[in-house]
Amino acid sequence: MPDYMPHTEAEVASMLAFLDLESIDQLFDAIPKALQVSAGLELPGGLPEPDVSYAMEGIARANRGAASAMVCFAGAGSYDHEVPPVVRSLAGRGEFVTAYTPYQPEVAQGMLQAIFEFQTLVSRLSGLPVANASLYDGAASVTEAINLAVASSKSQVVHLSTGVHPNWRAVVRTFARGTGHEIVEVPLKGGQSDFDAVAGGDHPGVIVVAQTTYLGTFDDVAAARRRADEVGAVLVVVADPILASILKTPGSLGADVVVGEGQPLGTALSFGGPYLGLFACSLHQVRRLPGRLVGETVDLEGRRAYVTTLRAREQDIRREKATSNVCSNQTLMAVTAAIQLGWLGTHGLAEVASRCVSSTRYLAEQVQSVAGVEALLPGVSVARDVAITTPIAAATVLERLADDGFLGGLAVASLASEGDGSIDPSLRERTIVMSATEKRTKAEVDALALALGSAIR
Amino acid sequence: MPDYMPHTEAEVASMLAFLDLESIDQLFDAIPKALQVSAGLELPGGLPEPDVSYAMEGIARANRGAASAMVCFAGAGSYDHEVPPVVRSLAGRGEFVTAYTPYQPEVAQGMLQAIFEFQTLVSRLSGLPVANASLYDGAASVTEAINLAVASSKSQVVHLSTGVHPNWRAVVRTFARGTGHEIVEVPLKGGQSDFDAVAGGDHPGVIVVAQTTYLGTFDDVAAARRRADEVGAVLVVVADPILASILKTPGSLGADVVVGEGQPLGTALSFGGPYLGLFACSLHQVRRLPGRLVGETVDLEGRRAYVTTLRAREQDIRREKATSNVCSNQTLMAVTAAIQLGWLGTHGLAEVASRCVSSTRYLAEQVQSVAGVEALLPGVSVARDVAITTPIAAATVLERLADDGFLGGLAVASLASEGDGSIDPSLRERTIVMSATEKRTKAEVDALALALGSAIR
Amino acid sequence: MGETTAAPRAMAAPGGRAASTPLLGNEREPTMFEMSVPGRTAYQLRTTGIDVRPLSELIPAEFLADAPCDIVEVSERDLVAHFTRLSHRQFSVDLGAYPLGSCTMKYNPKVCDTVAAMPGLADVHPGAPASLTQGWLALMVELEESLCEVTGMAAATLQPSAGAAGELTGLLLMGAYHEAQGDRRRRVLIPDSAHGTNPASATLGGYEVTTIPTDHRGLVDLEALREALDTDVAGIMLTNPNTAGLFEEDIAAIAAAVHEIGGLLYYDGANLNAILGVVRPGDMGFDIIHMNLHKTFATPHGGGGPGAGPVAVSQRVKDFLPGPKPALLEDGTYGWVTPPLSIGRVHGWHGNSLVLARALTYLKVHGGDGLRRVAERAVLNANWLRKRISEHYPAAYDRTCMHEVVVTATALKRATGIKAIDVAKRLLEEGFHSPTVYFPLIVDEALMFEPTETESLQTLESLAESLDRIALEALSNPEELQASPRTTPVRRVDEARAARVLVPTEDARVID
Amino acid sequence: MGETTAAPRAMAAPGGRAASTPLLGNEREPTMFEMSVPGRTAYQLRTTGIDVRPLSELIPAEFLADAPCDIVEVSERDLVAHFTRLSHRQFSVDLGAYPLGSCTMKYNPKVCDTVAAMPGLADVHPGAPASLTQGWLALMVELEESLCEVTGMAAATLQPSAGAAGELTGLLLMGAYHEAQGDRRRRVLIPDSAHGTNPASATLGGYEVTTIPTDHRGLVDLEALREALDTDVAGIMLTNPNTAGLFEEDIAAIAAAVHEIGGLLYYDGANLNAILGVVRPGDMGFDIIHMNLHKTFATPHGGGGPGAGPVAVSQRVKDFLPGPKPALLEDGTYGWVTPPLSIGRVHGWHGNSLVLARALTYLKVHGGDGLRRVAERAVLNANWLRKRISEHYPAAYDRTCMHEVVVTATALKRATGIKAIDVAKRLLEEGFHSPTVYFPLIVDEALMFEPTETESLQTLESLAESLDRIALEALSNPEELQASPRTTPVRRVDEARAARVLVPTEDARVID
Ligand SMILES: Cc1ncc(COP(=O)(O)O)c(C=O)c1O
Ligand SMILES: Cc1ncc(COP(=O)(O)O)c(C=O)c1O
Repeated sequence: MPDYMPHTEAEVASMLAFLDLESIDQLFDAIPKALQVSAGLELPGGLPEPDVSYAMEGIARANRGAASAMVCFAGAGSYDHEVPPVVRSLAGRGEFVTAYTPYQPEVAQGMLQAIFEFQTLVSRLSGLPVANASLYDGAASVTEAINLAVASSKSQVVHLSTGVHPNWRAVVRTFARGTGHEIVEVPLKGGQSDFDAVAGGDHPGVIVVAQTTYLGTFDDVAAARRRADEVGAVLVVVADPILASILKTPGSLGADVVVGEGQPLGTALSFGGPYLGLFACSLHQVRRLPGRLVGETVDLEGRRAYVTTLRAREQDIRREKATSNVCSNQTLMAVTAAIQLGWLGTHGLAEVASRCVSSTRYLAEQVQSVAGVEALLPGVSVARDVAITTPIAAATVLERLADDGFLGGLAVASLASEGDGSIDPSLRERTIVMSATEKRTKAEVDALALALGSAIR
Repeated sequence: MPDYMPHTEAEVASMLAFLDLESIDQLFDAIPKALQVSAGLELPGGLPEPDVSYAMEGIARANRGAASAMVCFAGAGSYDHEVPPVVRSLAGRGEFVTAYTPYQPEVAQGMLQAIFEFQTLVSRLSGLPVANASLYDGAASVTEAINLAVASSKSQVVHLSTGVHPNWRAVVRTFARGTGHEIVEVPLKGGQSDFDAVAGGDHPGVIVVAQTTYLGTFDDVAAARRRADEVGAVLVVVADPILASILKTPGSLGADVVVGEGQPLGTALSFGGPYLGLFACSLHQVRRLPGRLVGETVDLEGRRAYVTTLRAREQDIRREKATSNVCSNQTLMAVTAAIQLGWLGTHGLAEVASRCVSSTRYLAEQVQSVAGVEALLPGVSVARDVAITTPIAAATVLERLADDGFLGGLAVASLASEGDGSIDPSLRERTIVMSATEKRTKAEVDALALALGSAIR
Repeated sequence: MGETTAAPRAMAAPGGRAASTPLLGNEREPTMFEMSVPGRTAYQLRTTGIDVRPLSELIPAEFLADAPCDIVEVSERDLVAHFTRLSHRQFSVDLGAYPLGSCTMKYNPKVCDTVAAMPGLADVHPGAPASLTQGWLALMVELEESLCEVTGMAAATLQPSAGAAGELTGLLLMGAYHEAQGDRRRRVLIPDSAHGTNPASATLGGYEVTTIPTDHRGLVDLEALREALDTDVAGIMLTNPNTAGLFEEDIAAIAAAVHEIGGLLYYDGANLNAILGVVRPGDMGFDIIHMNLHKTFATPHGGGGPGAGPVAVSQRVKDFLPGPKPALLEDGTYGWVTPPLSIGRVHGWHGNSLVLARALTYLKVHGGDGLRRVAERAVLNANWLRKRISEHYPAAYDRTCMHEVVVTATALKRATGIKAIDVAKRLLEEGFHSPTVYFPLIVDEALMFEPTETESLQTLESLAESLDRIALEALSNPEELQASPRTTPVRRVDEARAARVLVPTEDARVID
Repeated sequence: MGETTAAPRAMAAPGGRAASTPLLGNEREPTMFEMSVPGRTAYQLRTTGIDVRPLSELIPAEFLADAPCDIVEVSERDLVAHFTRLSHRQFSVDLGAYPLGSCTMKYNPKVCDTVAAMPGLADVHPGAPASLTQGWLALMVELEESLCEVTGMAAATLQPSAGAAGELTGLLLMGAYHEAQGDRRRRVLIPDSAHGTNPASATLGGYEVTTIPTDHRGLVDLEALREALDTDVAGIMLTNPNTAGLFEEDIAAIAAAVHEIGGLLYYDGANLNAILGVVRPGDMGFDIIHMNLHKTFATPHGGGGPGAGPVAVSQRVKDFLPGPKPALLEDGTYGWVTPPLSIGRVHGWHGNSLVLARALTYLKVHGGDGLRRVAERAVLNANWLRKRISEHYPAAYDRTCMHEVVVTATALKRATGIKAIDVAKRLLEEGFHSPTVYFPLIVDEALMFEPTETESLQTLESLAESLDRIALEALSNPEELQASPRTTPVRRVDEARAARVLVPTEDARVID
């Protein structure tokens, strides 16, 4: 079978001879025979590349719901944005794709500078002076932010707004099994965090809110800051990187740490990964920063150069005392984000953000004009998602919309489990969260509204 | 409207000021006002890239016959070969794609070396010591070969075998309007050039035969060489670059010039272009070689280097006395071919060639087992195409096969005009030439034969 | 005339100037921000027919910024030139050998790029109902099953994004397992040769770390291990072959000892490449394992990530796996199922899906036999290199190694003053990426070479010749050598300054 | 021990060694053939289920080779490394400004790559029946119509593969036109400033060339032209703006004069970029025109090609156009139609179709307005540069230029010995591709700059500063300057030797 190894049989023989070995199996003599695989792995035999390509195409075709095949109104953190050929082509260059972590800066200035530019962009969008080179995804970023904040505040009690995506909260809870943090979920009221509802317990060391919630409402970061000041907590804000263009920056509103999901910055929907964890913080937290950080310096001829810095925080140096265990991150997505933001620029990003809000408002109006469909939170402004209720189960509605060629949104019940503080339990099964990005046309929105009319019957 | 120009309005203004101009229109003052476009071009307004992408996708979808959508048995010079992602990815690198002709060798060693490698590969496959950097396509190569051969033999009479693709012969005839060459077409008999049929006229200065004809037969190059020797003609051989791997090289059989269509070497079917004209010749013809030639040399430090050479043949230096007018050629396809041949290697190319012959033989057997379908030339060996006759018009058969998802081949009547010497006039309308490349499976061939059974009814 | 009304002098950096591409020169590449010009744009968006309303009508005033956030303003042409030039300032597997130990920088097949770009895979929303994502679910189930067969485990999760995430997941699984036995154990044993992620993950998993020393063989010190074991030990984290590139021959004894006190064995799969199809962690007695698909399964590392760190477990740990998990349901369709005692989600969605698709492609091309060939050739290459360079660069442990070899430059340093880092830097000039240096920590002046199976004998020989040359140069001309690299876009960089005067963004710039 | 049984010494070149990428070094890159190892392979083919029979059963013995033709044997990994490294040794628009006069090296939008790769376009067999290729036919008809509107012509053919092919096609059309009038004319007039393809094409078209001199303005010498005109003149070939970058102001008079003797005007469209949407060749009186889509319409040049050279003609030449031509038929479908008096095919199929698809994409993005903006900014850039560099590099003709400017280094040469070629080579070190040198032939020490509209003011200023620096260096240190380029992978190459000792293939190698 063909594969990617260059060795001819003659070469294998000559190499074995050089090693004074008779057979290749002897290389594995240190491995107890009893443990060795005797009859070969029970896997199908290797297939030539073209056969595998056809097989993978078959798998891809079985995904009816691809946004390229359906009109996508699903959002809630993962969005169907324009990613132009120029961004895909640059981010796909082999030098970026097949490099390792920049351990030898002399031959890694390309990646290092690209990451430095990414850090700058994230810093500007978050309103905080330091951003790292990425973490796995939004969920990982909020988890790490909580760890940092706990380390800084010395209290393990975390007030976590349920405006944060339910999956991320689930991740936070999972990792709290190890750290022992006490995660208290803050319910929403009118689409904003209701801190009074959790006022009874221990004072939190950390407060986490989403600037715009997964249900599409604006939370009040300034109020969260006041709350944090009252109780002496560190404030972590989850922000959407697109809306960051037009909203007051979390940094300016007093966030200590800003995190977010960077997928909207040039990464495809990708069935959830690889995505891009954004992480920014203030200067005095920098020695607790999780993950890699690129800094500017000079080479021995005084030329500007970039290098990973403050490495003493990291696991390979600090080991069990490291601020985080992260090693591989999502650098390629970070570079993609830098390229995408370069392509969008100040004006393009603002235009995309404005369109998202404006088109989602139009979407909200159109679908709410369908008899039987209501806003989950009537009268509350929508950011880039809108939550609506339907007279029948949301899941059924979505299946019917799919038959008409629409990915109509996400059923909140598929995200938030029973009793989730973000939503009125009686409406959970009948709520859909939907979004219109800058790509959605009037014709598509209007057609969705029409289809929705039939789907809820 | 967005476009690719960087100028801000302020910059345009400052540049105009620097030029002491008030308006940009003044730049065009040398152009008589009466001639200038007054009301703008009558073209639609510019559209943003994504709109245009959607429009082009719509156009692409309207091509029902894409080989990715239909099973392709069409050949006759353009073939559906495997082009792996690795070849597409390397050949698509921006440095290759967006370079100009290598005028400054110091910064063009990449292209120059790739072309040198291409020339070496073509030379090896043709069995001749010199190959150029490409011409437009097979038709252009045979046209240029005739020009070279006429210049060398000093006789303008050209005996052109009708085994050569009819379109190429049409091109040769068109350009002979300018050069005044007398093109005499040599009919086929039993799939081979019948020189006796044209023996009456003037002795030719040039003989052109196809090693394998467009109808899929083997012509006899050695016989053509003997003929050429008898009359003192220069022998031009059209060769298939895939079969070149397993057939005696035209050079070893006595060809003076070898030309061919390089599309099978890594270029997609591409609706006919850009393709790749292959051109090789003997050393004593090199000063008549059309197109560019890369040669090896050294730089001033003695390092091996490549450069375009013998430029005095070329139009930019020799002007009206140049051997050819060609300037831009098909370099990117030549580089692609070098990469594709590198990927195939000696064994892969032989495997592809063997499969093409073997699978086309299987195809021939299967379709000829359908009652009513006959070989055009029973008992004659098939190379990589096979010509069959059907009881009803070939065009009708192909339309019906298309409805079943097959591009069943090409109707000879769509290529060869009435009275063409390559085919019995009574069979022309009922002949299909078809081919199975290394990609075609047994299941596909068997299904085609089945569909053919219904299609001819 | 040129100089009178001349051009605006205080200009942005010229995007069309290519002096930073090493093809033309080694000047510095300006940042995007330096190239930025107010009002310049590149973006083009679809025509939608939906009017954009004034933001003040849509967004409460207290949330709305006064003006769009200033990020950068460049043309598409300059964007392309900038990032193409940056790519020319970056080494990668696509350019040449990358024998970076512990990183398994093998050739990344281009076919996987094509697969990962298939719209039917790349354009799928992770929250779409299962009925619309049957392909993805099938892919994931097939990959889980294949990875279980390769590792000899019972079940797997694909959620962890990288090896470290896999480790932490594994440690939480360990905790959940013990808890389900009514047991709360506080310590995890980790060899001193382990990668830093292991102890870091253990801490995050809520454990104290006990370090186990390495013996003279380069293997776990069995006696020390036995001494450290008690019923407060939740388990041990091992990589096998270990980071010295040696197979832990006593693995059966280690497993027995750890299991005896009720502990679990965690397998750090970073070095799995060495043993594919030869021996399986499950058969060695491991209970939990992560794989680094970005090493063993050839998914490209992207300059730092993304990776994927699936975790596979033995029967007894299965029920604790993260969920929801993809599964073939009884009705013949695929769906999501959460294991009964699941620790919960460890990823915002389902894992680094497109990386998983690449890995499955690689797996299918190789099949069972091919994977074994991978291990054989990886180990053959490493041993050939080990012996070939042993004159100047003796292996830290002189025995058959697995897929990588750790050599030491102590003798060289003693004789010439040339350190491992100098060899590493000088090697760049020879056309090779440096090996991993100063890891594992237990070897002085360590140089860790992992040639990988996709490098040819000719490449290995050439690497060896370069290393020989460097050793001779160390004797003849150590100063020159210490000045290396001299042919790269920048020379050695001032790392201390980077940490002292922190410039993490353009806005913090103090230089030039 | 390493050296005793050591490796096979007479080895192929190491594919994994990257010393030729300018990132690491400037060693030479071995050829694929030098890396070749017997038995090594990369290819993988689809499983077909059809047995391959012995070739001797299929192919008559007299045609069959004894063994497969030896081409090359490398691994996929080495193939990738080799061509990636070669790409690093190649300048391109993607890297930086390429002000190569007459070549219109503008930015090539990446969206066009995506379009050209669409399976529905790229995977279509050119001989498929029209019913299966309606998209392609529609695309071609739309492109023909758009190009006619841009140029002011009545009809077009898309068949010619490049400018030169368009020229020859145009000349055959000219001949066919005259023949149809019962006229056989033998001469074609061509200015001395013309590109070499013009006279070469004229010869191949069966014509004798009469060269028309350029006057002091840099324009066609009207008097000389009038003198050359008689009824043996089939027509004139002009480019306007001409190769000196100047608009032929007398075009109306020229057209009248040529038409008066019954001749036709041929327009070499290489310089069309300057006048898009400003003035149309048809309105100037031209009868036949080719366009270089690989210049004006931004299709990438591919390191030498492919291009596309559509020819458009006025009403009276229409019927002679090559065929078959794409057309909208009466039944509302698209099909192929051959013009009544067609000269026949000039391409094996329908032209460089995928290049045409790129050009239509570019056209649609720009629209009519956008094309005019292209011309405006191209001309603005050229004039700005002309004035900005005029101190050291005066324009050959001191007036407003169009999209490019020809300057002369005669004064510089006189003062310093530095020639145009030295400036060109030295400019590479500054991070810019050289301008076209020694063309047009009528200007001594010509340097022809075509900055194109996608370069920014900042890039132009930086280019100008580099040129200033070079001029000063010419005075202060001419020897150093003549030694340039010094930072490139190779220095100046021995062109004479290349021609003297011809090594056109690996098999003819005499060096090293
Ligand atoms: C031995 C070992 N363990 C763990 C890791 C961490 O893996 P990741 O970078 O995927 O988080 C690495 C990575 O280099 C490693 O080499
Ligand atoms: C003025 C002029 N005419 C004709 C041509 C020939 O065009 P092509 O290279 O497309 O054959 C060129 C190409 O550089 C040119 O500059």
